[in-house]
Amino acid sequence: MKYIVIGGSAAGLACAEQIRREDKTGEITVFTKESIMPYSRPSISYYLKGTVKESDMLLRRNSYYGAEDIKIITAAQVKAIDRKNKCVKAGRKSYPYDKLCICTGSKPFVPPVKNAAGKVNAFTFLDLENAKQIKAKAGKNTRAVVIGAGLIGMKAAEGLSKICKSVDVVELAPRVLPSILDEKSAKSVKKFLETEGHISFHLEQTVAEAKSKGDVITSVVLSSGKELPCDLLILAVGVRPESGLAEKAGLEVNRGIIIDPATMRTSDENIYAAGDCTVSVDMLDGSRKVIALWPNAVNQGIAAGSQMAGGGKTVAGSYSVNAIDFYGLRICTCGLINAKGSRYTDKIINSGGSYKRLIFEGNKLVGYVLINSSENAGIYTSLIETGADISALPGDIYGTPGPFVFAKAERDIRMKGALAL
Amino acid sequence: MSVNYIPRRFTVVRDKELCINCGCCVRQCSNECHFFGDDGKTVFSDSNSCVACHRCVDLCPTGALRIEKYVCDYRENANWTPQYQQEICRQAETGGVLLSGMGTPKPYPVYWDKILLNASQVTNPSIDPLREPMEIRTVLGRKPEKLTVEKKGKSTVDMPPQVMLETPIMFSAMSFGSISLNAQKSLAMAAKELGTLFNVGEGGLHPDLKPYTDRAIVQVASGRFGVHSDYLNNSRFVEIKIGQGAKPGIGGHLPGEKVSVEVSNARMIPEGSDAISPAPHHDIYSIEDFRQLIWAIKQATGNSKPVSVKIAAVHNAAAIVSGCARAGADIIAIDGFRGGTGAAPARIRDNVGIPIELALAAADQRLRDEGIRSRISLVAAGSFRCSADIVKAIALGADACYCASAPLIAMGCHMCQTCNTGKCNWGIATQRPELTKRLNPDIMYKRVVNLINAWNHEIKEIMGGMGINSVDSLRGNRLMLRGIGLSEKELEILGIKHAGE
Amino acid sequence: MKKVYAIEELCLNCRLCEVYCKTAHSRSKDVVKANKYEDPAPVSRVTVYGDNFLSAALNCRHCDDPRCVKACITGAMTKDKKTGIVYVNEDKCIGCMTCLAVCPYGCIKTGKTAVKCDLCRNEGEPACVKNCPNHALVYTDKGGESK
Amino acid sequence: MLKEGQVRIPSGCAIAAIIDRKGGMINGSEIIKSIALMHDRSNGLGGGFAAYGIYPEHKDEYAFHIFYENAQAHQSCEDFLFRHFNIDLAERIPTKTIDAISNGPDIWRYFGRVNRVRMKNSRLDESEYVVQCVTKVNSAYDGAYIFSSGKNMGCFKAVGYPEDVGEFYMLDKYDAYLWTAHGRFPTNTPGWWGGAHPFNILDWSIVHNGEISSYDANRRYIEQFGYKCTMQTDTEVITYLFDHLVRHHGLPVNVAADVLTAPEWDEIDRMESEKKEYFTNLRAIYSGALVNGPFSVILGSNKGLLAINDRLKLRSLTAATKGSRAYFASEESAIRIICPEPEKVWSVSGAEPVFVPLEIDEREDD
Repeated sequence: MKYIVIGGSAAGLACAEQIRREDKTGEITVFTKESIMPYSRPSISYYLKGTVKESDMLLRRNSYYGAEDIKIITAAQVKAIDRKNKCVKAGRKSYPYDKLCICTGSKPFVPPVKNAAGKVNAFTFLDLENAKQIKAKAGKNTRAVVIGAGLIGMKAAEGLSKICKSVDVVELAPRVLPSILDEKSAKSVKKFLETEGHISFHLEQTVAEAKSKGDVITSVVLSSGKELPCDLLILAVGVRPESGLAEKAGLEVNRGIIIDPATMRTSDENIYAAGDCTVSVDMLDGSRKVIALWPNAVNQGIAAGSQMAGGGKTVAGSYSVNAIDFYGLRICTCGLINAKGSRYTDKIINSGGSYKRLIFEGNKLVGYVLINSSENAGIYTSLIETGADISALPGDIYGTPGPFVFAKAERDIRMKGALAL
Repeated sequence: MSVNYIPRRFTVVRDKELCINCGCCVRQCSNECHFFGDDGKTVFSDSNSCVACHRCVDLCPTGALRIEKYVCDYRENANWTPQYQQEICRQAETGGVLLSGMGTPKPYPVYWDKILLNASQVTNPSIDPLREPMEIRTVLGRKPEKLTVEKKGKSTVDMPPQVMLETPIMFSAMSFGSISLNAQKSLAMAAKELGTLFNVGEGGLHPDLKPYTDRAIVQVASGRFGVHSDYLNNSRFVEIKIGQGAKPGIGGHLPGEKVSVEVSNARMIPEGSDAISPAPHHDIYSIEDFRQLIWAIKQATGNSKPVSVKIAAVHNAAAIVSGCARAGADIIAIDGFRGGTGAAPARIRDNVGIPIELALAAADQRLRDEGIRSRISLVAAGSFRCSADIVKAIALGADACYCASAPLIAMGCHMCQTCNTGKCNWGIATQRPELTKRLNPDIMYKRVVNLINAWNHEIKEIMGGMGINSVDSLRGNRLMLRGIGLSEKELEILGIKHAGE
Repeated sequence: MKKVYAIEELCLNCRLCEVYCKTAHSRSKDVVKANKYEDPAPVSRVTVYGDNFLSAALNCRHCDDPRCVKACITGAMTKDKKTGIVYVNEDKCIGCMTCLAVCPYGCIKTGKTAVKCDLCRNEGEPACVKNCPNHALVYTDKGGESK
Repeated sequence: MLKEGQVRIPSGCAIAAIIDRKGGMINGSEIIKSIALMHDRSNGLGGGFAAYGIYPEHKDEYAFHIFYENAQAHQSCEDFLFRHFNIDLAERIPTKTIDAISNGPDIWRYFGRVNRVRMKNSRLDESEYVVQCVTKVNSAYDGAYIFSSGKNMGCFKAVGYPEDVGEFYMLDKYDAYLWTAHGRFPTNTPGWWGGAHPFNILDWSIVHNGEISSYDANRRYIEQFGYKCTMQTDTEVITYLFDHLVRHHGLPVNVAADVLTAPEWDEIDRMESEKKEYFTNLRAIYSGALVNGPFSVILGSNKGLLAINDRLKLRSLTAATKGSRAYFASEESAIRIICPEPEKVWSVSGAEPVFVPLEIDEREDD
């Protein structure tokens, strides 16, 4: 059996590992366009600020792949999938497969900024290469401008704030981290980031154009007309699924690759897809969306790998769960945090420097936003995932959740670590 | 708090350099001596309610706590001591009888400390208990006058029921109610492992103790709590409790708040009602009545068990013991006035009764004078602090000894003497679930077993030194004892010679 | 594998397990220094929940198929194949706490990085068990059934 | 200096005994020879013999051997004796003046039967009557001490080495079917003749080597039953125990021996049920009669001879047989000097009594 996995990040690696678990002899080849072995892309902001070494970013020790007999081909851009002949083309070679998994992840969405393209100090922020280039340019006199106050933009801003003179963040939306924060919490987070990180925000703004000297940007002009000096421009307004390869191969694609939500199979029975490049079904509201989050990618990769090797693992349901920190401010979110409508209620617990918002649909917890109150957030996550009836729980769930949230029988299961999830 | 004219007794000293504010003391003190400050992080102490039970001291991971005696001098007065003044103030405040727990703390003579033991030299080899058999097995029960045999090796005697103990140490009566079920369970488990008996006291038999009933002594006391046919038959032997050393002539009173569902079931009384043991048995106003009760119990148990009687050591204890023996008691326990209690009026505890040493010596001699000592078993109770006390008691004439305080100390008791408050931090003298669970029977029974095994070893060591290899030969062997600093009269009553004689 | 199980009927809420866990995972290994003076302060891997009436200490369940490992975005969280112990490599961990967000038992604690029970590195009885005054924590491979 | 009865004196000793099962007579010189060999085991502070079958012409009468320390004691004791017994013969026991024995009391013997009227009034059986009379004299008549009170037997004892005592009493003039002998090594030096061994009551005589550490337990046990341990010696208490068990409780001598040296509980627990019950009952009933500490005891009686050793075998005792004779001694050499080629020699083991019954019934004519 020949397995090919395109992409060596969360989903790709999980897929390859799962295949190996279920098929001890099959030939597994992982193509990654990166020039190094699979590493933690989310760590690049930490690399940027200097708290993580490159060697610590590797997801597995190099010797691991040999031991597991997983072949990783680095710097390998897969150009095409030949479904008819069941092979993929990379470089000048073509590699046959019996089962193929596409885990190509995301690509940055680059906003149309006048005069920014091709400039030497304008970067996207997605991979280590980006981070290395940025780090080479950034210095203590650097004035950086980040376009986008989403997760990637803010992580970039945080990283830069440690090494640059100033960081300005420009965001079209009226609040920071719009995908994970509601209005109220966003306000306090913004304030925190301003004081703690000395980041200047320019909300409800876009960068209209960049001014440059030669191929070096020197300043940007905002939609308000305000001009910000700029030695380094980061374009981080968001990502899109990298589904081009699938599309070219004639697989069903809309925003991302269309897959069966349980088995990860694409419209081709020998081709699977997993991770950020796919369209998931959110189990909490049934909506189809791209859930570009690590745990989801791993779960999908595992399911895809299992299916490819003839196993039975599936994804029971996808939902978003995300944790992130800025200057020690821990933000943890899960589920339908932007749920709207009368079906949903929420409860906000504010105390001191912490914020906790729990979102309910009837008696079920369907989402949470935790800021500096993420202790045992996983218990909430499990309540969301299992759709537990909150009203039946004997203990208080608004404080720090613990085993005593649950009745004795459930508690015994939990204390033994025997939850069937 | 209102002014009560009584200085506090102890000061909790917290070494701030060592205190890590872990709050263990805060959570462990049922008297609420320790508390978190307004910041919710820093721990402080309020010494006023400290009883010196040492729970906090013993659990403090850094040794940051120390309990000191609170020194507050009164004008010297050998008569009006601070204690009397304080007791007066307490009574002036409450108008009540002063209650206290455990045995009397008053400095009455402890004769064990005035008796020395003998050992062999030259003329008689001492015996090494690690090399030679050393027997401490003790058989309790009424004995026939003599053995009858068909021939050597074949007994024809009709033997009354006997109880075999693998150590002469038994655990004295402590009821479920006065102590926690976990404490009772620990003693039951220890008794089983040690081959001895525990005494359920007058609180009935909790169903959890069923596996240990062959190691249980069940009491029939004046309140008759929990007494029914099953209770009597689920035992090794039955003990009629006439009196208790710590409170001769006084009944018992378990306040309603300690009568939990479990306690009420075991005692067969309504939950939350006071459990009152009358001062006398209202069906025993004479020795004849007493004899009938013994007879009734023997009938109820099909003559399958010895019947014991426990009396407090009072002035004419010897004559009472003799009367009990003649009334049909197979085992007679004498409880000396230093014995412990869950709660007793302090005035009674500290003033009524006589020491076990004298009562035991007198009773043993009396029974011998009457030629009936070998027919019944004599059990001594009332404060045995170490194995040497046990050895001395046996040499004075006891068959076995009842111990309660020592195993309780093994389980954590620090003699703070506030058993009556029900707030025992060690989970012993309390029914509060959050406190009783502190006493894990699996740990505590082992500690009790260790303690008694240690004492057994010491008893064997002492016996070996005397050149004796069976406790039978120690029993009543008063020549192994010598008094030190005792008057002629005391020596006479104890039936021992003075050291040097 | 041998894991730590809590018996809530025996838990005293003294929280000494936390004190000794911190000590065992401190630099000084001294109970006072570890709990009072060390900076950064060591984080307890075990947490006592509840009050004096009902409490229990909980630490990592070292799941067979650990979610934290799957969710770890840096590869810092691993399950040792031989011992089954789930470790966090604190050099690799960036402290995003995704692991915490997916642990259904609430067994991952937040320090500078993610912090969790390592069963005291498999060196005999873990400190929490060793120092539990009431044997409310047992270290056993019998699935916590044995008391 | 306090004497026996006023103070308890532990002592070490030599013991020896000879019995002829068939009732054949043995001259006193033999037992003297045997005990003399163990000279070093005693220190000259006491020696004595018991001889059975020596008074055939008075075989149905009690033979009382009495020490008198003064004339007044002699007078009052004799008054007592004449009141309670019909005395046939009163005489000084013949002795020989030798240097080694001095400062002795006046030594008399009396042969007689009980005063039936007095006995009837006392409501005691005969043996109890005799015992109580003896006890009365020994505890209440200062200066008088009855040291032998059996029938057709007698004790002879004095302060001195046993061989000297034998010579003093001219024991080569006596023939007996059972001899016991004792050489004493008290660790105190009261030098009182009454304190020498054997100890006797009725037909029981005991020689004993050792020190029983259970002494006071045994004393206080036996004193419940009317005995008075006036001598405070081990020998006395062992004698009383046997007397009590055999005479009062009707136990066979070997059962009485089991009481004194009962097996360990560990051993009992392993026995088959009948034996287990026997020993369990025995130990439960007679815990106060268990004798503890190092001792070897030879008990003489008109039923035979019983030799016992303590439970741990802390004292030496050797036995031998030849023909109808059995020999016992603290040391084997003391047997071989009078019986150079025994048929069988063995060491009496701990807690396993050796009983040599007399095969003629001494009381046939009673």
